[in-house]
Amino acid sequence: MRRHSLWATHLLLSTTCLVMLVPFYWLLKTSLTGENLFSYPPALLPDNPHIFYYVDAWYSIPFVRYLLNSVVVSAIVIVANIIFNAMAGYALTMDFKGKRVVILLLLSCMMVPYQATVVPAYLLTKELGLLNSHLGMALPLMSTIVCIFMFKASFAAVPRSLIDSARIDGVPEWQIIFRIMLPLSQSAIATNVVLAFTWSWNSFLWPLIILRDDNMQTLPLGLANFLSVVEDTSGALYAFCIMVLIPGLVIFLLAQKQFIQGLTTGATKG
Amino acid sequence: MLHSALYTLFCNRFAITFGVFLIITAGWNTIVSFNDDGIIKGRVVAADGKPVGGATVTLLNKELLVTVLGSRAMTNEQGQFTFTHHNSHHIWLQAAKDGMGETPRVEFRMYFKGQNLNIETPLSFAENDTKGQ
Amino acid sequence: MTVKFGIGNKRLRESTLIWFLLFPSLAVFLLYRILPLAWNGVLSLQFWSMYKPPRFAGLYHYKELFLYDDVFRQSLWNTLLFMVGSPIGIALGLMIALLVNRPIFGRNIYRTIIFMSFPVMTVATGVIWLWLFSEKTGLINYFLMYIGLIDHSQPFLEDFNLALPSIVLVSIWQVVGLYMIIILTGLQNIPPSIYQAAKIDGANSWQQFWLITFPLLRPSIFLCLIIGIINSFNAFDLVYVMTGGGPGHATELLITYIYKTAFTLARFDYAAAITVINFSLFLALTWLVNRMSGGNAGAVETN
Amino acid sequence: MPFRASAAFTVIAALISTLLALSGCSNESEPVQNKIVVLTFNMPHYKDGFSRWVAEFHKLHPDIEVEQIDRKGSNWGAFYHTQVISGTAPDIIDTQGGAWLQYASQGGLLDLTPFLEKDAEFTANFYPELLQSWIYEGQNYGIPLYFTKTLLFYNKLMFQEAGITSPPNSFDQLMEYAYKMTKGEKSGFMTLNFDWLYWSLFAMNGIDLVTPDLRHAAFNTPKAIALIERLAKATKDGAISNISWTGRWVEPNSMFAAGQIGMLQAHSTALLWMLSNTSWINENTIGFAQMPGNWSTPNAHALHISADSKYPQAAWDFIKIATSGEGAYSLGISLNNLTGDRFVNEKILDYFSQTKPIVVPLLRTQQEHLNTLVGNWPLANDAEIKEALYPELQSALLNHKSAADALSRAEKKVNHILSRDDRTAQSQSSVSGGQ
Repeated sequence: MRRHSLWATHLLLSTTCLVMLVPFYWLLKTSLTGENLFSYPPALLPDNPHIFYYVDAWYSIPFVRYLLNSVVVSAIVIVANIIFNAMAGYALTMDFKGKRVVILLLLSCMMVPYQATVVPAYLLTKELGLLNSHLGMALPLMSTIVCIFMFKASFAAVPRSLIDSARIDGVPEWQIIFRIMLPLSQSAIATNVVLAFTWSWNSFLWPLIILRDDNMQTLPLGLANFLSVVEDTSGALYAFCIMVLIPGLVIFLLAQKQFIQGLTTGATKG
Repeated sequence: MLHSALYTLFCNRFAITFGVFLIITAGWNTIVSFNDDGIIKGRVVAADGKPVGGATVTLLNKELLVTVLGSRAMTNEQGQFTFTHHNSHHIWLQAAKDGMGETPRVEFRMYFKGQNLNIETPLSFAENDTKGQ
Repeated sequence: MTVKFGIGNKRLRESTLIWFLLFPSLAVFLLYRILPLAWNGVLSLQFWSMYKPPRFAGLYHYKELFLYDDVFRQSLWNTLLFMVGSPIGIALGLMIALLVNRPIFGRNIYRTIIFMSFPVMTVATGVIWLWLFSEKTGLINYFLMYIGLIDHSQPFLEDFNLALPSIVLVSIWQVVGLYMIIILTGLQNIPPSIYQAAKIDGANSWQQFWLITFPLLRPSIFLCLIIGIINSFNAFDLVYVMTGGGPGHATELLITYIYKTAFTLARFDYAAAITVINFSLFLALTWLVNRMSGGNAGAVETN
Repeated sequence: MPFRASAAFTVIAALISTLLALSGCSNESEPVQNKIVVLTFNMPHYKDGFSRWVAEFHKLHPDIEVEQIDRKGSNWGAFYHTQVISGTAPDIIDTQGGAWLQYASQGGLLDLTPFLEKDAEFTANFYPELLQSWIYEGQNYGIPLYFTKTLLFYNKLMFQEAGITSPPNSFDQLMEYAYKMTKGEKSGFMTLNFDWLYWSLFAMNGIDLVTPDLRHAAFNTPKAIALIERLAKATKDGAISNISWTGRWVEPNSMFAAGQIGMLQAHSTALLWMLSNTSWINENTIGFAQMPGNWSTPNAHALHISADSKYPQAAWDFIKIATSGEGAYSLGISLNNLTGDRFVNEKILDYFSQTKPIVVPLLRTQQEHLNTLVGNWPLANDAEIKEALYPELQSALLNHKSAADALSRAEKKVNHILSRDDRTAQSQSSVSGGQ
């Protein structure tokens, strides 16, 4: 590594990190000082920070209840995603009559904007009787097409000899999937968990439509209600933003070793 | 064998963060339960520092959007007043006495609802009595 | 790689297994993608009211869309411009991935910080960037004036030409971490032996990139493009919180226009027509991208 | 290799059942007991007041339950439309501005005129001109819950600085004062722009939106072009802040609250927001006045009953509780707004004269000049016309387009919308006969 290129790399990377971190810092600073954001020039360092805005936010929105709902929905979505996508991915590695049609169908399904599907989806969920429930909220996100293709690729990359020897030993089909293939495709699982968690944790329009009573609401709805009720830029709004971000970040920072390491081991090294 | 299983179960980073979080919340709740009887004590003095008896002190609860009238208390001869069982975390206090006008509104913010509060700086009827808000 | 099975009931049993494995995912997509699409298709051919029985309208809505509705044309143009944002994001992700891939001190920390912006809630991101862009006290204006790039503060989200680029910038800020990770996966799948061989033949780092790294990264880049398209649907929250369609219709995307027509104006038949056109546009786009990248949808090939 | 399908199936079934158990299947199927559903608009902080309404309601109808659902302004439509389409329309809905028009014109709302005639003394409580705002084709569909209308807030300190003694009483004076107070960061005038709140600027210059027969656009006149050019020039010079045309609620109020705007046209709730954000606002620093010519746009909320409600009489009794007497009084206090009921408003003004004196002169302006209300035309698709007209105005006012070009394009679009309704209305009524 030549000397100057090392410095160049560090410089470039630290400016990128700065650009990524400035919005978080700005959010934290405003949640502590909460000054009217129309005072110019914007103060870079927080002056007399206090945490009373967090107290305001805590007492105005039932934070723990919303957090619990969000966690339950995300858990259902992640578990269902891994099972369904792995099953579909494995099926697509095999050859069968309607394979081309299924792949075309999956590709086209990716392109349907979910905003437009909300009303018919509500009617269908009403028939299933899942309105106003965690399962109802999780159902549309239970399978992700991108992840099916990822599982397909990583299953296809598993050496044939492993599967044939397992079959010879009389291992049943589903054990092949969950006991042999899955542990070898860590990267697909890790990406699937990240995507499923993010899209279920952030889903806003679907819970808004199917939920009726308040103690079923999730965090994005809590934040949107807060925005509508307070509609102002006092510290309480930013404090609530921080309280909404912290669970996601804590889970991510704790599990990021598995995520990133899982992602970058790649399919072949299994 | 059991020892190592327990070790992995309790010493991975998830358990540690969650455990620390539980300890902090438990500690915080005990502190809160000890002093959330909702008692506020304070004094009202005139401009020259002498206590003012018989002044009515209004407590306004500041909810997120609106300020709601809380309760009222009278000061004794030493100008002291006490509120009991207040249940808010953000209040304004204002003392008034006919003939002396009103003190400016003073804002108090607390860490949890009903926190006990001993106010050191007394509410004073300043000379230039700015009316209103 | 195909697995050929035997004859007779083994073939039957094998196909039941395959359809059984596909059943859960296909059920979810049938219920929440295909049936709603059909519902929208039927609806776009009717005069449909929430309270009255629908009447057949033929291609009335499509005629009105293409002849009268200039907002539709502008939102179509804005959506295509927004799609240009994802290649820029991928290029950025590629550069950062190349930098982070080098064996330097603290690369894990860099990697985590850059990726941290992806799991953040879009509504919260919208609120943060809404105030960073604000004309009077936004940090961006303050910083640009501080380094003298501009002399007076720019109304980013209120300006007809700057509003859409600002939203594209925020959406790139949000997703560049994920692009970096996916491309990093592709990079680490390239066995180092190929690089040694190229070095022996005297290829400089630039040729190494063009002749080895970039071609082998094609599947990862294709995967980023697909996620970019899906992410443009998530941009709905960004536009909704930051500009609500922007000055005039400068940041109106097809998705926000569908939401506005359906839910604010209660014209579900007209919104259904826009959905059908939006769907066919994106389908053609995916088919094109799929064709361009060697026809294997999203596969992270390694052999 | 025997394929033990049953083993695989049991594993999958076990997983699905755990998912169901995890979700606690808390969706207790809707018990078929009689219940009315009330969909309120952005009032999540009125919980205990609402439960007092329900207690009052149970005195009349002990067997009917009341379920409240509250949604934020822009999400309100998403929720309501989905409920209507799936056949479970809420019995009572709370709408803002002209949103009710599209539901009433398609037969979604119950005609309340017979109820009003039956309860004459209840109807007498309301301001007659205000009740007009919810009449569509001769039938009354809404009862005012709380109402505000636009007025002119002015910064007394900036007035003194510029040597201005009294609020403007003509459009020219308004512009003159605006220019006088503009320097550096400060602008002279600003207005809110959602739901026709800016329309008094047009009304005071003799420009109307549609022809009296509500069939054709009437705003593309030389006077209108001159007005927009004048406003656009003032925006470019900084006399009118450009946030007037782009901001929605937080930005304009924050700028006035930061003391950077001389005059702000907004409705009375803006003061509530400012009071909760700054401390410098009191009688000496802020004044309230009518806009020149006393023109104003109402921003009112009303309660309606949906056409296929199973308990219209019970819903009507609930509305009576909420919009008059003790129920209306508690709402007015908690939202700092006047209600539709004249007598309740007097009690509200007494309450505020003790606790928050500054609000009294403000609420007084809300009761006057109800005969010069604008911006409440009974147009079937008021929302669509707003969506067609305002973006064009905005681009002209921000000097992105010429006033003449913007107005002619807007006129074409509005006429297209108005004419389309004739075609679908006629063909719809001829086909489906009496609906």
